[in-house]
Amino acid sequence: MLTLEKVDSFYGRSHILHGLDLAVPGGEITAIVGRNGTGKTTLLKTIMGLTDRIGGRIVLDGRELSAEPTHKRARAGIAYVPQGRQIIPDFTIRENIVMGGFATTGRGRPRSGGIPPLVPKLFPYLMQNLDRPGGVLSGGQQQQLAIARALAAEPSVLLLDEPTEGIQPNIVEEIQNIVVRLNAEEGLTIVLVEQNVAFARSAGHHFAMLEKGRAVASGPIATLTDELIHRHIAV
Amino acid sequence: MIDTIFIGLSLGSVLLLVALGLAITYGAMGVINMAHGEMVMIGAYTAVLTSLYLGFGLIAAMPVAFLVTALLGLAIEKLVVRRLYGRLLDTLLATWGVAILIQQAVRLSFGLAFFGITVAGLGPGLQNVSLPEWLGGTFSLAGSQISVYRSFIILVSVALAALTWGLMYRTSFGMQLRAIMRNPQMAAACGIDTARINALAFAYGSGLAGVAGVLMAGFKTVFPDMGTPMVVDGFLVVVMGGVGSLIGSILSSAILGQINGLTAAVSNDIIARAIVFAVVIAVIIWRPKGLFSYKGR
Amino acid sequence: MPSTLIGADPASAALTLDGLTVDFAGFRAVDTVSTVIESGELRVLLGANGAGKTTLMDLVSGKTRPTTGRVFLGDIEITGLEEHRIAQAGLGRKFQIPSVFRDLSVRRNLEVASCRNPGVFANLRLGFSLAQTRRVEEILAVVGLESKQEVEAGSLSHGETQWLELGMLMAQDPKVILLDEPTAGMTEAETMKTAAIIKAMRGRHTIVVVEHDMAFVREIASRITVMHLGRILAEGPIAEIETNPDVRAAYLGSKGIQ
Amino acid sequence: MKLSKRGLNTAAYVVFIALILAAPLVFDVFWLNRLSKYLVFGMLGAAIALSWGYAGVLNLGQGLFFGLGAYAIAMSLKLASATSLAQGSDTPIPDFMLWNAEPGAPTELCCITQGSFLWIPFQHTWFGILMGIVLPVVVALALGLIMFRKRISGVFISIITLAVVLLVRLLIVQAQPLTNGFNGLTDLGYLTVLGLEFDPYMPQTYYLIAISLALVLIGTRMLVETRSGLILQAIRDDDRRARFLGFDVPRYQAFFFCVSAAISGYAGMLYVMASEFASPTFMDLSFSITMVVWAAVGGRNSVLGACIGALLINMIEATVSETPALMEAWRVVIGLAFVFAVLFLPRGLAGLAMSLRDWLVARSAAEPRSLAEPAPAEERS
Amino acid sequence: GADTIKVGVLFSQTGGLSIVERSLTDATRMAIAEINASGGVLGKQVEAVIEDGASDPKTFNEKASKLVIQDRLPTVFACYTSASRKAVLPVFEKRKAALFYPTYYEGFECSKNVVYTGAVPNQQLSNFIPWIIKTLGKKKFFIVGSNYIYPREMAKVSKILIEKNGGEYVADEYLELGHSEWGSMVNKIKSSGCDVVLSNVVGDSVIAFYREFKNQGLSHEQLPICATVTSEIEIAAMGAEYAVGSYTSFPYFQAIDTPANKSFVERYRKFVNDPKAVTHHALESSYFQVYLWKQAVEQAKDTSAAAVLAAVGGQSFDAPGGKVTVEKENLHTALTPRIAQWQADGQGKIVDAYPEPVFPLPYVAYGETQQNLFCTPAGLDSAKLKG
Ligand SMILES: Nc1ncnc2c1ncn2[C@@H]1O[C@H](COP(=O)(O)OP(=O)(O)OP(=O)(O)O)[C@@H](O)[C@H]1O
Ligand SMILES: Nc1ncnc2c1ncn2[C@@H]1O[C@H](COP(=O)(O)OP(=O)(O)OP(=O)(O)O)[C@@H](O)[C@H]1O
Ligand SMILES: [Mg+2]
Ligand SMILES: [Mg+2]
Repeated sequence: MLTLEKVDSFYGRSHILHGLDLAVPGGEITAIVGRNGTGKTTLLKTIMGLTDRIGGRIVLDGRELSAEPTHKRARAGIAYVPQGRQIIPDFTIRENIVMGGFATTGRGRPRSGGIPPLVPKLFPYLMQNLDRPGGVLSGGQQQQLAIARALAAEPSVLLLDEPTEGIQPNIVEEIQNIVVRLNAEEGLTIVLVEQNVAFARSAGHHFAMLEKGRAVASGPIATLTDELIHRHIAV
Repeated sequence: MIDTIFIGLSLGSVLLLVALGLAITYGAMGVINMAHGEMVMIGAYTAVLTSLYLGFGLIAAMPVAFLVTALLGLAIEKLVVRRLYGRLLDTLLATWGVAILIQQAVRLSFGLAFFGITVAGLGPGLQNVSLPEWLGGTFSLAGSQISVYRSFIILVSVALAALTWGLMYRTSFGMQLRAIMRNPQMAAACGIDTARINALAFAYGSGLAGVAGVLMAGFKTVFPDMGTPMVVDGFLVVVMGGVGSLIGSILSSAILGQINGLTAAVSNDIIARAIVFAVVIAVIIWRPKGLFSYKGR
Repeated sequence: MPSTLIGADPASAALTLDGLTVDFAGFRAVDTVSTVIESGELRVLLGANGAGKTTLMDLVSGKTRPTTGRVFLGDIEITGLEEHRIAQAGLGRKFQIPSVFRDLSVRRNLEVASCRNPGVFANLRLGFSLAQTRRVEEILAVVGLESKQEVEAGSLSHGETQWLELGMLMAQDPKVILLDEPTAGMTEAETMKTAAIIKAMRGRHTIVVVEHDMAFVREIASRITVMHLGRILAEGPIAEIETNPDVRAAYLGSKGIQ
Repeated sequence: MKLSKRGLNTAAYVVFIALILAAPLVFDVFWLNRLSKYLVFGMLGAAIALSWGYAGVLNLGQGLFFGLGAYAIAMSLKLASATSLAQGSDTPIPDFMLWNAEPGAPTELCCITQGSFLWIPFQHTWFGILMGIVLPVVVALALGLIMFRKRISGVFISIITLAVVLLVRLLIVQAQPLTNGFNGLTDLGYLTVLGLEFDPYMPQTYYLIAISLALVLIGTRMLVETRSGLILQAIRDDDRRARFLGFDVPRYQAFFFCVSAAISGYAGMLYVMASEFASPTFMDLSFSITMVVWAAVGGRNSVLGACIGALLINMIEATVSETPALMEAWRVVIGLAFVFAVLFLPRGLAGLAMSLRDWLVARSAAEPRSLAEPAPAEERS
Repeated sequence: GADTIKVGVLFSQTGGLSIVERSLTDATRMAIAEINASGGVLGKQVEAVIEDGASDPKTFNEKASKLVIQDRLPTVFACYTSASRKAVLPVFEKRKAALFYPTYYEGFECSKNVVYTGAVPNQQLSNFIPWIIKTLGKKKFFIVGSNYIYPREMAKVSKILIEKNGGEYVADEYLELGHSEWGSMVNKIKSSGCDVVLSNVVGDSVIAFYREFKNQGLSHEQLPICATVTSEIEIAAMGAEYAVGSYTSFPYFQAIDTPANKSFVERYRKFVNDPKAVTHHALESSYFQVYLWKQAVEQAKDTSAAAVLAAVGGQSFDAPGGKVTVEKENLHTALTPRIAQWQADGQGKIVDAYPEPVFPLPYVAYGETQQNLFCTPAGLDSAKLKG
């Protein structure tokens, strides 16, 4: 269970999130929707501690994280797949994945060096090309790599920021399947930022809708009505 | 001929000594540390002081100098550099201020002179360290007299370069550092303690400068301003080699060393230095990212 | 004119690609691509990730030099010219990652783009003409950034940045415009707004759009070119492409163009 | 009263220019001379703001242009000095050339030392003045076109310019028969224009420098307000975008690089007039970095700010270094000041001033409007 | 106040040259303190206004104008390097103030506003070169120096003297000022076939030079370095073992074995509160030139620059190193050339000394002789330069 209470977030002097409340139930998928620039990415970054300054409380399973630096949050079990993937182009695929494993440091698990068991299962292509540099992969493959890297952290919560942005349609399907499987089969808690409302509806259990840095609606996914979408997402 | 090549090699190794630390702090961390030369100077003074007060020789002074400068580097990182990551040119200016401070601190014997207390070995004067017997003199190789000390420096710099390479590419520390250098935010999100790794890397780079300082003390004068010209040469080497490329730094210091040595032999040192500058300028213009560089899209 | 493309009407061709090819250290990212885009046409370029769409735009706009092949803008050959010369010849481009002048205000961005004269000395004067100012205002209205005109472009959201960049292209007013994923990361509604903007530009400009968003494609497209592994896989009207089995296998997946 | 940003900016310029023009009413000869040197440094600050703040080009070799300007005019003034006339030859010969001459060389500028013929045109003072601007501009143009065409940017420009200035310095010191090497050009005559003699301690020299600075400030400011200036800033933000809009980016960058060089060269000339010598130390790395620090402290994005930064730092430096208690420690003070300025004033003093300005503007705008319109109608969908 | 006489003191307190220049300030201050202790000048106490030249000619120029114009001081004791002297010269000449300059320098200057109390080339070389050739029996010179006027002029004068005495020079090489990488140069010396090195290297470069020299296996026994600039300061800094057996020519050495000098060294060490402090030529000049000024003021009964400059010519003083006299004709100082061989304790053993002070000839390179002076009270006679 991840909760945000009255969270404010800033880049420099720009105030992006305003008193945001959010509850992310464990083991389920919570979809974050909202139009461009309302602060969805900022919300995930705030959870990771990557914005310049925040106010309010962020609590993961009873542990207060709002004052912790980013790496401690990662080590507490939150993994992040950023918008635009941000894999490291001159690291090999293996190194990119192993890099995610540093989050397991200090959790009493083996100081990782290997590849998490889920990766061969979900991403056979990556396994066959472990020593190629990440930079040569196509967008879809990079997205898979970013997810694999996040899995290497053995997280309990996975933050996914528009995992299908800029991906060709047939790969989009593949990635959507993976997201659903991760939740269904591995029981991962997922926070999914998604522009594609259809996918948000089909995959999510809950939703939260942002507008101008505030949560304007939230609840079970069934309550994400067309009317709501029309009101807040239409231009 | 052998001795000319040897001199070139030796000049290159001296360049490399300074450039190695910079290759870490600048190449890997994106900090233009103008105080790097002052770290060399502190290392040299450590050699002076340890021999004066503890009777240490040059070899024993090396680990001490490494520690001292690494700690100083740590302090600088925590107080100044930490606030400037990502502001490359600002790091240049701020560390230049730090360099002035350190120089003046040594000149004023850490400010004690202000209160009339002097520390022998510090202060504005010139200092020196004597070489142990076995490092002085020469041996002959293919008919040429080769300086033992210069050979020693070549060995040490090669060893340090190998050590640094191993650290960067064969340890988890190195991997974390390289991850930070490519994408600090993502590195943090992957659980890497960026603040700690950065501080350690900065300390390590500074520590290398300290060791370089001890070696310099063996054949140069030790005084508060000694570091300033070195840092410039160091930057030229690192930039010419390609930012972030250890191999590049090694290669470019070797090239510049040989160019310097050969030109000095056929004409003179001043022309040699001019040509070194010209070569660096030409290389950067020809390959703006340096000899070796990671090619992004 | 390119000999291989007999049949194309030189008067109406706005952009002609003739056997464009580029190798990156042995890797052929774009492989003998030839096509003619008619003046005033809106052409959609589809293709899997890594198919070479962005690279093709790089070749046309001068960012990358082709290994072989030629590019004509109208009837002027622009192959291998420097970027700014190509731009002066009448080609505008939007990048996959939106790029605007982040420290300048929105309005300033548009003003810069509307400086028709490329020379330093010709631009050594203060202020802008009335016509320019009016045009800038018009564009601000079209892209819906009037209320943000004094805001620094760097603090716009992703979508707004995309719109600003479109606005800059309008201000630049080139004959041919290349748009690389103009709706990436937009909501449906925003995407539709973008589609409206692009439709408004149609006719005045010849436009080539790369997109993955099929709803958007359906909204705007008439003629589609599909690339695969650097080559043109298919080209034709939307209905034809949709049913092309090769395209479905290589790119579209089960849903087709929704 | 309703304030506008533009109005306040203009006011700042007016006040500053009025102050420097009024300075002779308050200061004595010595302080005027000292101030005139600092005004020259202020000019350098403005030149750096132009290239660094507006063009995004951090030149660590600005001293090169300053030095070239200084040497050009110093050559003319050297030939105009009494000693040069008294070297036992009909035409003036710099005294140092005599002792650098090969035995038996004729005492003529044409051939007394290797390359001494280069001095011949400098017998005309106007030529020296002209070269003081032309030389820096030509060097900047060549260097700029090469660098910018190769799309070199950021720290690589800094390193190249740094290497160039060190290279030129080395050559100037090496070419001792031509330049008097390390000692520089000293023992100069006064510049005389239309019968007006510019003794560094006379008010006319101060006015020449102060007015020059005022013109440079106004000129630079106007320049960055032009379309070209705007395009330059656009290039700084995103040169690729600018290129695809059709602008010939290297030309723009080179043009402003040259303007910055011209200002620095001019400053170099004025400095020679105020201090009566030219020295290769003008091309020391530390001097070039110091200039950049002035601009950083003053505000790299503001022409006036950078200028004031230079003035202020030099004033402080003079005062602190002349305080007996701080005689030895003054560098510590300066070093600390730099560090703090970079850490805590990233936009420099000008940044502070601008925040103040914006606050004033906002306040003066808020008052009347809040009565007229109940809510700011900025909501939009 | 009015009951003190103020004089300016301008050396570098900070920056690279402060290493040497601070000792010059100290010597100046010590002389002033001694004068004050024994009653001052014209019954008034002398007060030093000290400024910092910061090792930068620009700063020297600015501070000189402060001292001369702002503080209206008629006399300033100032400058170590020629570059800084050149930078302050216009201030003194155009404002008619007096500059006392304590350093050995290259000559070629004949200012009416400067009293030169250091050696000029003829006072360092005219006995040195013949002595090297005749007494040491070395004939093939490798001349090496820092790249600026002083070493180049020393080289020029040396070459004349070498030829005259039947030696030859095999090379004439320069290095940047402050250069500390001697690998190539020493290698060159090794393979040049010379049998003596004449060093005009200055500053901290000297130390690196001597060290490299020994590290590359050269010894002063076979191939001595004979230097014109290496003083006690540099010897102490490099570690005496690197210099043992090499030679330097200077008018003053700390080792001069006279009671006057012993007491001087003693007093200096006490004054700076450093029992190991060394004294050297420029330091001694900095010290005695204050006395020369005092005598001039007392003779003229006037502290103005004009009076001092008029009266200082002809003044003699028993300096720690022996008698010195300011020559009326050119305001340079007659000094006694000495040659010392460096010993393991860091001190020079005086191996040769001129029987009497030698007349200073700033234009000796042009054939200036005591009978045919170029620099006269009327100014430089440039017609002679040409011939
Ligand atoms: N580094 C930054 N500095 C200042 N403002 C920023 C920064 N990054 C984002 N913003 C602003 O914060 C707001 C929210 O941005 P954010 O990226 O969180 O939006 P988003 O909902 O993820 O949009 P999108 O769907 O386009 O990804 C936007 O107005 C944006 O301009
Ligand atoms: N400079 C380069 N060096 C090497 N390979 C390159 C370079 N530029 C592009 N490529 C390769 O060319 C191929 C085509 O890339 P391109 O960016 O054009 O694809 P795209 O069709 O735009 O894909 P996307 O839809 O993901 O944007 C890719 O495999 C890419 O890795
Ligand atoms: Mg987002
Ligand atoms: Mg693309």
